[in-house]
Amino acid sequence: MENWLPITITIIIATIGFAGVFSGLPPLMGILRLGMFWMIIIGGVAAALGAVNLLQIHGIKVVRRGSGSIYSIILIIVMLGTIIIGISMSPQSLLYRFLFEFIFTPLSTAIFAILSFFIASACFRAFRIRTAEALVLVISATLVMLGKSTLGESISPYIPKIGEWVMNIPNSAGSRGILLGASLGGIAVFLRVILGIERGHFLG
Amino acid sequence: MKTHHVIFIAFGIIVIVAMFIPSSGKEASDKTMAVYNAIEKLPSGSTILLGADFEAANRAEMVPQMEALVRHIMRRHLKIISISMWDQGPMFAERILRKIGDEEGLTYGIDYVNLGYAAGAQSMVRLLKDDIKAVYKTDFSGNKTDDMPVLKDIVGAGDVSLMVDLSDSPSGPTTYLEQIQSFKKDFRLVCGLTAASVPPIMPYVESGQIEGYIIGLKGASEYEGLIGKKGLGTISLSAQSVGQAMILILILIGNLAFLWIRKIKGKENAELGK
Amino acid sequence: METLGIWIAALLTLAIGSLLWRQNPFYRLAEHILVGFTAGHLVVINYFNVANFGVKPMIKGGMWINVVPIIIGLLFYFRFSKRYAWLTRIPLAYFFGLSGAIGITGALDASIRQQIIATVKPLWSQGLIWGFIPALNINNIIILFGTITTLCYFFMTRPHKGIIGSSAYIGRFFIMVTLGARFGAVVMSRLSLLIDRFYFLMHDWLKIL
Amino acid sequence: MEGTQTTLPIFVLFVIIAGIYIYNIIRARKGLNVNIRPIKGLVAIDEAIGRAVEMGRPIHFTLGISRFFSDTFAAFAILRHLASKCAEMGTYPIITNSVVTVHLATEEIVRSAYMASNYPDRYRPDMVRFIAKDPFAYSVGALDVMRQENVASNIMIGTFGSATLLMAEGGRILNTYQIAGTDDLEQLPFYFISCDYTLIGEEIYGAGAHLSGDKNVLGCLRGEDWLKIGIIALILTFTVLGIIGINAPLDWFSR
Repeated sequence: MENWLPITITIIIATIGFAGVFSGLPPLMGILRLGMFWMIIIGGVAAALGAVNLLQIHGIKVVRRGSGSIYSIILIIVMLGTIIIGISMSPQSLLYRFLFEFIFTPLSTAIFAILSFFIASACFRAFRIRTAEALVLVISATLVMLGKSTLGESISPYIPKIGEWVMNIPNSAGSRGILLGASLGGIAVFLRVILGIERGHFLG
Repeated sequence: MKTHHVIFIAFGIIVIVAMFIPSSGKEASDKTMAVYNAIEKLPSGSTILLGADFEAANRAEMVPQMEALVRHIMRRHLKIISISMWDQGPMFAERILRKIGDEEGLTYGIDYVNLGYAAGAQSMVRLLKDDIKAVYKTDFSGNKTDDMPVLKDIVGAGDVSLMVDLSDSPSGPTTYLEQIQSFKKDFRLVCGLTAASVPPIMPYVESGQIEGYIIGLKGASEYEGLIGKKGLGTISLSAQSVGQAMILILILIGNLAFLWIRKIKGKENAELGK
Repeated sequence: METLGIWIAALLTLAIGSLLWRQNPFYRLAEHILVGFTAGHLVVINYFNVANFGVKPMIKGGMWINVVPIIIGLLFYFRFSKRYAWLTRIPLAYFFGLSGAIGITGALDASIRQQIIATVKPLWSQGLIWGFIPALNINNIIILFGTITTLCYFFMTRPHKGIIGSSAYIGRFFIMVTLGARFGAVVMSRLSLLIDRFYFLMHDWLKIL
Repeated sequence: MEGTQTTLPIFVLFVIIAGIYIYNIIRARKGLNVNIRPIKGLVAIDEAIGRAVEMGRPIHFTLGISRFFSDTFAAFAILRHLASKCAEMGTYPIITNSVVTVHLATEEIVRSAYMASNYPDRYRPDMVRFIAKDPFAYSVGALDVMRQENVASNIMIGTFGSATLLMAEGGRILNTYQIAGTDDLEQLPFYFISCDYTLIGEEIYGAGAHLSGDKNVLGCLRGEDWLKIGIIALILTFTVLGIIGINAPLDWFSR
């Protein structure tokens, strides 16, 4: 039961999906549309998994009273507070919008913003142009950056054009090769799943 | 105080100082013009599908773009149906649509609607292609979509005149292409993207699947120039330039220092970065 | 209210920024608030989706079939039980089966077929140089050449020798151009966020800009 | 339902792709020897272990925030290789994790690698540590561990999402010898600029399959190479046909 049931479900649903899309038969399409709608509900119901998981991890930390359990308490309070305010007052309410705009948004922007400092530091300390490849990478990055800034325009009117060209032509070519490879790889993973030989995708 | 602290402080100060340098927008690039023209040339009364597929973390790039695009669309009195594949986007869509909608004198539910978020990503979009109301039983505020005037003429997302996708990752436009355009070849897509997600979607632009894109704050500033409304995009231009120049200078100095150290201390120590 | 919000936002921004000095309690506090809110927000938004799309049509419209996806979704929560953890495989199986079929049928066209078609382009432009030399369309040639050599680099089961070897060598340079473009683009993105935060601190909070 | 079903070329494409994969998986499972091309990053991993042994300092390994998926299994194979080498050479590996299920699996891998080696007594439970779930919290925490333990080398197979740079640059500040690999191409440039060796994209699958000998993955890699050759051949054929003025096959394919 543990092993054959999930695989069987995957195979049945995938078969209906492929048959529906490739044949376009109305009864199959009807089932498929219902299946797609169910995904929205399943995804919605599953969304609280992350919260329950956090509650578990940090709950244990609080119970054990280890170092930093104060942060865990704060995390749990914030999480439950958000849920209670959001559900009882709706996300359009003034209080929720206040929390979203003045607490959540600045925090999440700031955490990404400080990455620019780490980029600056990495460029100085780590970015050694030892090989021709690294040189190509730097030149490409330079042209793309200058091409999209007023600095590049003021050095020469051709720089934005060259930057655009690097982005449009060689980058498209390389990205397309990568994209084709990745799409084929994705199909391979899926086939291994429906053949029941991909390990571990049911463990995550 | 270590080397990286010195770099952090120097970098921070230079970017802050650069923000005081006044900046003005330059002419728009071809791709930005393509987005502008796509919206400009739509016949009046057309409906636009607006994707708010970004997270709060990337609001710096996405919100100026969204404001400029929504203002342009609303000035032309085109209808907007806003959707989102991720949970944080609708919060911004709601605020911006309502604000600019009020300024332009449009009515919610008749001229524009924010349908909000639905889980399911790819399958959600595939279902949306044929039937919007099959996905969204209600809008983001909980109003029933059944008798909403803005949704009267549009059955599926594939029927809209144009989609404008504001996305902070390549997966946004890719999903709409794979799930809608693959089955409806006349589905037109233009995007507003964070700078970081432009290179990976370039193959789709080169092939013509995506008609045009706005790139990051620079693109937002160009668009602000086109519609004549200054915002963060334009204000940020000089700081953006100086910051990028600083990054390039740091790469250069780092490498020169590396060569210099290697010269005086011998190769071994330099490899270890000492 | 607005002023209070700006003060809170500014202090939280600075708390995150303090990581640049080193790991400290302010940073950890801010970080935990962020993680808590992110998880909470996801629950809130999805709660209304499930309620409006699933439960209300069920209770008011008699769409009792909606009970099935809700139960399937709830099976996910058995992962917290040791004994019944295997039940989470049922929703996962559903998920893999459907998103696989939907994802692949979509990707086959947009990400494989259209990409192949777009690579096949005329290698010559219209007209001749000096009346007799055909003008090559350099951009189309680079696209063709770059796509093929990049694919060659990712050959895993063939040694990089001979023609595959030289193609793969060139392909690596195309990959480097791509990575360079991505690096440059990410720098621009992150800088934008930094500028946004600085602008907030100086314009909205300190009002010096 | 108009516009819902796909066209014949798409169906043909699907049948060919699936057929080639299935054929190659069957061949590989029946014992066909699939050779993976030499991957420089694998040699570099041995160098990293050597460096740690020489300096008498530990070596750090992480899978990033990857959950159980293909890249995780490639990383597991590399970790198993690393753990047995460490056991033999007497250096101390530290593995930090951000996903609970992956954490449990890595614990088991390291323990069994030590038990299978000649020095099972060298195993210690604190080699594998759980840090935090959030990528940023994890990166900061893992860097703290690396600093306290004074690690010599840092091997990262998997992505950290947006925190990649934080982790890679942090390791650089600590002067570690860094090797990284991921199939997340958004984050790859950061590994490339801050690490000594980088495994690009599918190279990690190749490396993993080479070390673990997983027949299914090997078969898929072989099939993937066939398909890449097929795509290249298709592009070249259409181009040549276009030059001599025959457009019918491309028109059929674009239908």
